[in-house]
Parts: sequence; structure tokens; C-alpha cells
Amino acid sequence: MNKSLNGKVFKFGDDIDTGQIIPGKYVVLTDPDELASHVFEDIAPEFKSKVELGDIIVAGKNFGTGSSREHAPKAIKFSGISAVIAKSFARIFYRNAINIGLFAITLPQVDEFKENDQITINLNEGKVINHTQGKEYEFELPHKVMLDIFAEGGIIPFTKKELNLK
Amino acid sequence: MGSNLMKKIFAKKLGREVKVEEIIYIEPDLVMTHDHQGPMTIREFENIGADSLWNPDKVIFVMDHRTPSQTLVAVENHQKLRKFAKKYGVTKFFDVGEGVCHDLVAEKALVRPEMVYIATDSHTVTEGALGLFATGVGSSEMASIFATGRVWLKIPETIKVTLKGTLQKGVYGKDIALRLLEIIKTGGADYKVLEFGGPGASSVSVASRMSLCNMCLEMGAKTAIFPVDNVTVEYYKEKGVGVQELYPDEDGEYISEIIVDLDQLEPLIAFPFSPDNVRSVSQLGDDVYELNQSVIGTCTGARYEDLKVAADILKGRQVKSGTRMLIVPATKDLMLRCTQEGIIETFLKAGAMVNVPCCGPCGAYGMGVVAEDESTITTGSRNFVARMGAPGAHIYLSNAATAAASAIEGKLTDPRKYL
Amino acid sequence: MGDFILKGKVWKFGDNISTDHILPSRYMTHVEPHELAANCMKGTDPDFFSKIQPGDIIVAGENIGYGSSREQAPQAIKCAQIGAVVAKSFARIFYRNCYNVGLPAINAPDFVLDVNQGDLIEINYTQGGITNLTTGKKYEFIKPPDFLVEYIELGGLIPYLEKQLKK
Amino acid sequence: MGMTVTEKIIANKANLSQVKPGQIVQAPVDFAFFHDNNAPIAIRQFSRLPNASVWDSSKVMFVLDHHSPSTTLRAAQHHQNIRDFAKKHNIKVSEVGRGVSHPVVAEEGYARPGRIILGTDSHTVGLGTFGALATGIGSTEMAAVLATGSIWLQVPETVKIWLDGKLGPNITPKDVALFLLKNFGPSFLNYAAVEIAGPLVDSLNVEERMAITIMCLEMGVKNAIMPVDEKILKYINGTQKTEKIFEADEDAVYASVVNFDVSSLEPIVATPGLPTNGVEVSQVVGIEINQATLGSCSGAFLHDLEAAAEILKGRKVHPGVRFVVVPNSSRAVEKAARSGIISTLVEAGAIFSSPACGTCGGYEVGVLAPDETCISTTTRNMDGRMGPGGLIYLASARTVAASAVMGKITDPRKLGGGI
Repeated sequence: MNKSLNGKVFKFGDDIDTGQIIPGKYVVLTDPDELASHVFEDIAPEFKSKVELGDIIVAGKNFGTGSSREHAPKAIKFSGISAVIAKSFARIFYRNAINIGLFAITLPQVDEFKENDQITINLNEGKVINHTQGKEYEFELPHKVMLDIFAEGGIIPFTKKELNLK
Repeated sequence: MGSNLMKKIFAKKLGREVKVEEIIYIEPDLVMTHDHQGPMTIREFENIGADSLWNPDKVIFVMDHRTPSQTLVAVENHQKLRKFAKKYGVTKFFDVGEGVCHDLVAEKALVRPEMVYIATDSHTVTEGALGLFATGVGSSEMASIFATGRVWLKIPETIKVTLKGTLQKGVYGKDIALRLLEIIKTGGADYKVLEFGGPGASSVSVASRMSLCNMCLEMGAKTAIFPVDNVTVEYYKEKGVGVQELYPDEDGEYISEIIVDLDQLEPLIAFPFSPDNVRSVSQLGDDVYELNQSVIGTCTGARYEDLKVAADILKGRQVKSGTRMLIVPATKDLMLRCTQEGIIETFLKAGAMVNVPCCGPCGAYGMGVVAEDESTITTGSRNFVARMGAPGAHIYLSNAATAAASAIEGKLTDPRKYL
Repeated sequence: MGDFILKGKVWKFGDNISTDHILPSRYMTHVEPHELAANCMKGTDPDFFSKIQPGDIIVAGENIGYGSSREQAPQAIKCAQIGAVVAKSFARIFYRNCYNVGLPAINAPDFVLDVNQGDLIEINYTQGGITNLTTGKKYEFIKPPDFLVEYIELGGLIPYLEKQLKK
Repeated sequence: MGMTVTEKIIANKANLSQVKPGQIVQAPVDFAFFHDNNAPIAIRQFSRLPNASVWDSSKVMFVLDHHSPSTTLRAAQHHQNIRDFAKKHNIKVSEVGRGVSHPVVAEEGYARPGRIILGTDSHTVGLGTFGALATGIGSTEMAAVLATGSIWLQVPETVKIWLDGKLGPNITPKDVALFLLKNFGPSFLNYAAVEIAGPLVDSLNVEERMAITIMCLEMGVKNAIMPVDEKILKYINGTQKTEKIFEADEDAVYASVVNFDVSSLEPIVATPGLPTNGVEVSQVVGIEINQATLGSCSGAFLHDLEAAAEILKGRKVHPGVRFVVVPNSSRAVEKAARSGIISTLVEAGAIFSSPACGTCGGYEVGVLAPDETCISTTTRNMDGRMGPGGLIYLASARTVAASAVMGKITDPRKLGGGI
């Protein structure tokens, strides 16, 4: 398992819904790279050209509200984003994120983060370090059930392993 | 401390009591995927490499989002799902034109009280109206359930919603939902269960309960649930199915209680661009909100009760010139009933379009798309930016009576004057 | 103005190439030139646009443009910078549409019979002559009326009308 | 020298005592319509003309029928542009859901004897049923017509087709059309006018006649024209005195005169590739289908719905088949709803959509996946017309309905009943 995730911050507001992450018309697609090419197309068209591997989204409350489309976290992950930090998540989005290997952290102090801050998420210690601002935050690690799934890279490899063991 | 409805359902399934915050593994009684999430589900299932489904009899496929076969990619997806269903023995396959998934599983009595029902649609919570635990998951997770027959669930906290009084004329489950959204706000019930009950519940029909539970998703709820009372028993009796009543214990475990007085409830409208941006029709005053389109459709407002009241309002009247009206019944059997009862004819005479049962207009899936600066009222559940087309288009959410009355006047209108 | 001369490589098609072959219905909401160009001939040769050079010429058999009145069909050809369409015969509306968008549509059955895919040809539109530069053979077609030559020179019916209205 | 009907109309309009084939004349236009597929370009081109105004807005109509009800955002934006333009120039709009241009123009009474009618749709030739010269043109040319009210026309040669005899049970006007196409091929009648008359034409109602004239386009004709009789006058609410009715002179010169007796006509099916690929149904029975489609300007009139309902009454659509029904006018749907036809179709399992061109060009309804096969009452079956790789057989509503029931191409006479 990746012990730490490093990248620069992309900031988003409250109630970012799955339709804003990946518009409904692309939900007919299944290829993750194709999905990534349309991520945030309506609300932040410049996002996909700026994002680099490992970067981290920091958002407000209720991130990923709306539909159950897994296309949303997939589009984010395959754009290069390694984790999403938010004040709160919509339930299915959170599950979907863990299930496809996109790390998701709930943190109340997201307002202190600025666009382009360089940050590190330390998964072993449950810490977020903001290098730009010289601040450190603690977060509660997800339940073991989720960490196990995440450690395998998502629920598909996890299930694969589980079934092979049987 | 006694049990709430959700705990009773899990206790029965697991043969032991469950605690809040506990993580359990459970075999769902029924699962469903549709043509929107299905293609990714079967793709991931094939990635797992399992050679069979854990139990094909418990799997439902519904073609409802991109129908009838509306783009090339959509039809190719339908074709893939048909082939997959055939290969793995999924016989509960509802093809193009049968209707919207949440309505179909209820109409065909596939979902029953006390079940655990998991589906790849956020509005799966709709089925909680019938006294079961219903919630949505994503495609990969469904692929994993297909292979293993189990899912992990964290036992959530429950908020009690007590309904008192009686639903008034022109007021429906949709309005209870909008009232709750006004109180709780979007995301305000994240991960929680909303359990309905109280003396007013008996005045709320199954159709209204379904719209209400459905929209609890917009508050972030993991699920919403009604007791299995006389209303539910009668609903199943009409389908020739006997079910047992189920109520929570008097001292059930709740983190809070919200009381909604149905006597005071009016028809409500959610204004752009959030379902919790709610105003009542009587607050409109002299403000005029003109409409280019009115939609009666989707899983939150195209059931018999909705179409019937819309027809009563539109009978002998005309949709305002300059306003388009689109009616999309939730299922084919419902469409048939409405044609036989003259309801469809009433719509057509009023100048409305009637379309094939599907999710269609809810998310701009191939019909009723609105352009920049246009305004539409809809019985759908979401009015996010660009949900029905252009980012600048205004979407108002309401019950079917309000949508029908507003179509006649070409602007947001209190339906009660037509009833 | 001098003679209107076109020179390009031949892309050969068969009989009854319909408007659905030229621009399938599913692209019909497109109005931007680059979108129309990219989908030119998509119904019969999906890679067509990636293979052609500006000035190339479409040669077809009987009844090209059969089917719908969609002007997007000749527009797509025009936007793809095809110089002309030469055929044994044309469907009526397509023929009219070609001129209206400023694309020469030439009836030359004898030439079509002889020509091969990839031949380099030169058309003197004003005088009604085609030379197959690959084989050296020459062909004639009925000299177009002056007003159609003017359509082509100006770029179609609208610029033609503009000029007329200004008079 | 005598003149044909088409020659007489042109001569009259151009203020000439005599015209002959090949001659180019300038003629005033009586009525012009645009649809949503071609209007956007026409509007754009019109705006390029300096200071242009619409020559006579009472003689112009927009019809929103190809992408109805607003199937994509782009379509919605086109519709909005069209509505804005129409409002600005005081032009009537036939809204989404009203129906396909040709039946709508007919129903609204714009197609009248002696008129020159232009549409930005190739199948405009069908309005020649009313003794008018009706033909299709492109968008740019329509922009010019809009500004000038005038068009140059080359006088076509006329071919006369005389239809004798009576149709047998389960044989329909669509079979006659497919039979004519099979005989003449895709380009034999290029640029020609056809006059179609005879006892068979007299026996058909107005819409049945349109089913034939509309399909004539697929033989390349410039226009098709039928005699004006009491049925036509009644349909348009006209009289012998008020209408400009032309008859051919006894010594009119025809390029050729062809006689057919339809008494022994078999059901005709056009095999994939071209509408002129007609064969007798016996040669293709048994070919399995994935979709059956009732739709388009020529194949979804009330009489088509009635014919399909007659076959489907008490029967079910085959489980492997999607039966997509898209009527061509809202008036037809209203009548069909009243007489129980819609109930019959929906009960049999039809997928029912609001009036539009829809299925005919795979416009977001009835799209085929590669390798899928469809039998359809629509106008065209070129490769990829309903999606790349999909195969389309064209046939009558009766043959399509019978095939939908059996899941394979079927002779409608096998299922009994019928006229």
C-alpha cells in the first residue's frame, strides 16, 4: 500500500455533484481514460490540462452528491488525482472512491487549503501535511474493511484475491 | 433500548442484534443494475474473472436510462447487457420500453418487505417505501456482489420523521420530501436512515411514499424506510401477495426526531439550482416565472396517482402555447392502464406529448432537453446546473399537479385552483 | 475572370451513394464546418477524411446524393475541401445543393467509366473539359451555364445573391 | 401542344401560356417549410444576406420534427434559435410533438391544388397528392426563397403511372409504393415528374395516397402528382370553385405511360441497401429480426396504426423483438387513443413514442447496434441509416406487425384477419 500521497491542491466548493464531475451524456462510456478526458468538463474545463499525476482535490461539503455513477470517481482517478479531501462526501461516491482505489478523506479544515498548495497525505499516521502553509492536520483513517479494499487497489482486485483464496 | 425498522430487518436476516456503527457482511435478497451502470458493472465483473453469478435468480437488469435505443453507444450497451444476461442466466431482464427500474421492481412485486435490496442507482432508496432496506452502490461493488453474493454495510444512525395530520388536496409525497429538504438540506442526512411513521402516514399512498423515500437520497440518506402498515399490506394484496405488518418498537433507537404537520403542508417548488431551495406555491405572490416546458415523468412523479391528477387538471384545458408538455409514464403497464382509462387521450387533447416509459427527461437522457435561458418544471428529483441540458437552463421541481397546472398557464402555478 | 481550373487526386465510389453514405443522420445536428468535414463520407468510408488532401476529387457512378435533401451532405464534401464531384448522374436535390454551396457537380459518364482510384486529373470547369493526367486521356462535359460558373466562382448561392441584391 | 398537370402548374405560376420540358423558368412560391434538421443552416445563410426580410411570413412554417422532443442539448439549442428567428419574423412554428412536416402541412391545409410548395425535406414530393407541385430543396436555396419568394425551376418531363385493380387482403398502399420503386429503380425517374392516377388511387383515402407519393422520391422524382377529387377537396375544406385544379390536356406529351394492375400484388419487402430493392415477401420470410418499427412520414399514419393494431389484437410482440411505434402526427395519436388502437398496441408490447421522424434516420430512437436487423415502415434502408452495421428491411405496417409477432419476417396473410 502507498504510504503517502503527494501533489498539489485543486480546490472545489460545496455540493459538487456527479453530473458536474462527469456529465450524464458520457455515462454510456466505460473506458476509464475516455471518462477522464471529460472530467469536470462543464464546471472546470481547464482542470484536465493542469492536473498532474498524484494531485489532490480539496472540496467542501457533500462532494459527489447525486447519482450512483462510478464513472465520477473513475474519471477523477484516471485524470491523475490520487485522493480527494472534503468536508463531507455523498455516501455512494465515498464507497465508489474506495472501491476503485481513489483515496477519500473527511477533514473539517479544508477551507484553510489554497489552490496549488503542495501537500502530502500520510496514510500510516493519518496525517495531512500542507508544505506550502507549513501546517499539519490529523484525520481518522477509514475502517479496516475499507483500508483492506483500498490496499488491494479496489474492490475488483480485492474480490479476485478473495475468490482465489477460496 | 428497542429496535428501529432497519435494525429489525438486519436482526432477522443475521439472526442477531446489530449495533450502530458496526460493519456487517450480508447477502442481498435482490440486486439490480440498469443500462447506465450495467455496462461498467459487467466490464468489472469480467475483470474479476468469476465464471458464474452467485445467484442469477436474485439479479435484475433494467434497460431504462438510454431508451428506446437512442444512440449507437447506447444500443451497443443494451446488446452487451442482453448477451451477458443470456450467458449468465439472468431471466429478470426488463428490456427497452418496460419502464423505470424503481417502479418496475415495485409494480412486479419483486421487492418485498424486510428484504435487503441493493442496486446501482442512487434512487434505490425509493423501495424503502415498502418496508425494506434498499440502498445504492457503484458498478465495481455490484460486480463484486455478482461474484461473491455479499456486501459490507455500516449500520447507520436513524432519524425519526413523524408525520401528523392528513395530506391535503393537491399535496403529495413530493411535497413532504421538499419540506424535509428545506429542513435537513442536501447532504444534511449523510449516511443516516430516515424512518417514517406517525399518525399521518396512513394518508400517504405508496406512490407518494416512493417519491418521498426517493428524494431522501438528495439529503444524503443511506436509505429511507416506511413501516409495513395497512397501506402496504393493501398494496401487495392487490398484487396477490400476502405480507406481514412491521413496525418499530415504541422505544426504538433514534438520534433525532423531525415532525412534519401534513395539515399545514402546501404544494412546494424547488427553485434552481438545488432541491433544497424550496418555496411554497402560495409564496409566489405576483412574481411570474414563465416556463418553456413542463415534464411529468421520472421515478419521482410519473405513477398512477400523478398521471391521474394531471389528467383531472388538464381535462378540457389546453397547454399554453409556447410551453411544451412532456409526459413519460413510469412503466408500460401504467401506460396501458392510462390509455384504457382515457387519461392518455386527455393529455393528447390538451396538447401534451406522451412518450415511452423511461428515465428520459430526468437527466437529459434523450428527451426534453432544455436550451440556455429556457425554464422547465419537472416532477423529477434533481435540478442541479445542466441536469436537463444547458447550464443556464432553469429547472423547477414540483409534484405532478403543480406541473400540470403550470403547463396550462405557462408559468409556475398553484394547482389547487384547478382541483 | 479566367477559366476555373481544378486539379486533384480521384477517390472513386460506386452507384447510388446516398446522402446517408455521405453524411449519416446521426451527425445532422452538426453545423460547424470542421465537424461536417470530419464526418464526410462516414457512412461508406469511415476514414475518408483522414486520407484526403485539399483539392481531391470525388468520382461516383449513377445517382450520387440519392436520398435526403440535407444540404449538410454537399457541405461536408465542400468543408473537407474536395474540389468537385464528378459522376455518371446526380440525384436532383443533391445536384442543386452542390451548386448552392459552391461545389462543382459534373456529369461525365464516359470519364467515370475510364478513371481509376488515385488517378490525378485536371478539370477546366468553365470550358467543360477533363484531362486524366495519369493516363493522358481527355474528356468533355456539357459546358455549364454562366450563372452556375458564377455560383462556383463566388462560392455558392448566397454570395451570388448578395452580389445580385447589391446591384 | 398539350401540357401535363405539372407543366400547367409551372406555366400558370410563371405567367406563360406554354412551357416544355428542359425549359428553365422563374416561379413564385406559394408555401415553404423548414424542419429542424435543415433550418439552422438556412437561418445562418439568410442572415448573410444584407438587409433581407422574409418575403411573406404567412406562407412559411417551421416544423420541429427530426429531433423531437429536444433529444440533445444541441437539438434544444437549434430549436431555440428557430423559435427566436420565427418570433422575430412572425413565422408559425409547428412545435415538437406535433408531428412530421408532410402530414402536418397537409393537416394544416397548406397543401392545395395548383400551388408550388417547397420544403427543406426530400419527401416534400408527397404533398403532390393534393394536386400541387411539391418538391424538396436544400437549406441555402431555402434561405434565398425566404428572401425572394421565388425559385428557378427546370420544367421536368412527365411520366404517367396508371394504377388499376383492387388491393387484396393485407396488401397496402405501402406495398404499392415499394412495388413501384422495385420497378423503376433508384434513378430511372431522376428529375422527372410522375402523374399517378387510376381506379386504385381513387379508391384510397388521402393519407393512403400520401404513403405512395412520399415514397416516389426514392425513385429520384422531382415531384409526384395525383388528381384532385372530392376526397381531396373535403380534406382541405375546399371546393371545385375555390381551388386551382389542373387536369392534363388530352394531347399532353408524356415521356412514357406505364400501366399496372395491382390486383395480384403480393406484400413487398425492400431488402437492405436501397428502398428499390423490393422482393415478394415469400423470398425473405424467416429472417430473424431484433426490431420492428412503425414510423416516418410515409409509414406511421392513422391507417398504419390501425393496420398494425388489427394484426396485433390479442397477440404479443415476440420476446426478442423491440416494436417501436412513432406516429407521424399528434392528430393521428389522438384518434388512435380514442378508438383503443394505442391500448391494443401497448398491450401487445409496443414501445410508444411521441410523433417525430425518430426511427426513420435513427434520430435518438430506434437506433440499431451492429449486426442487428430491423423491419420498418420508414422511408429508407441505406447502410447505416439506423446505425452502422444495422440491416433495415422496408415493408408495410401489416408485414412489420406480423413480423414483430413472429420475431422474423412474416407474410401478414399468415396471421389472418385483415381487410
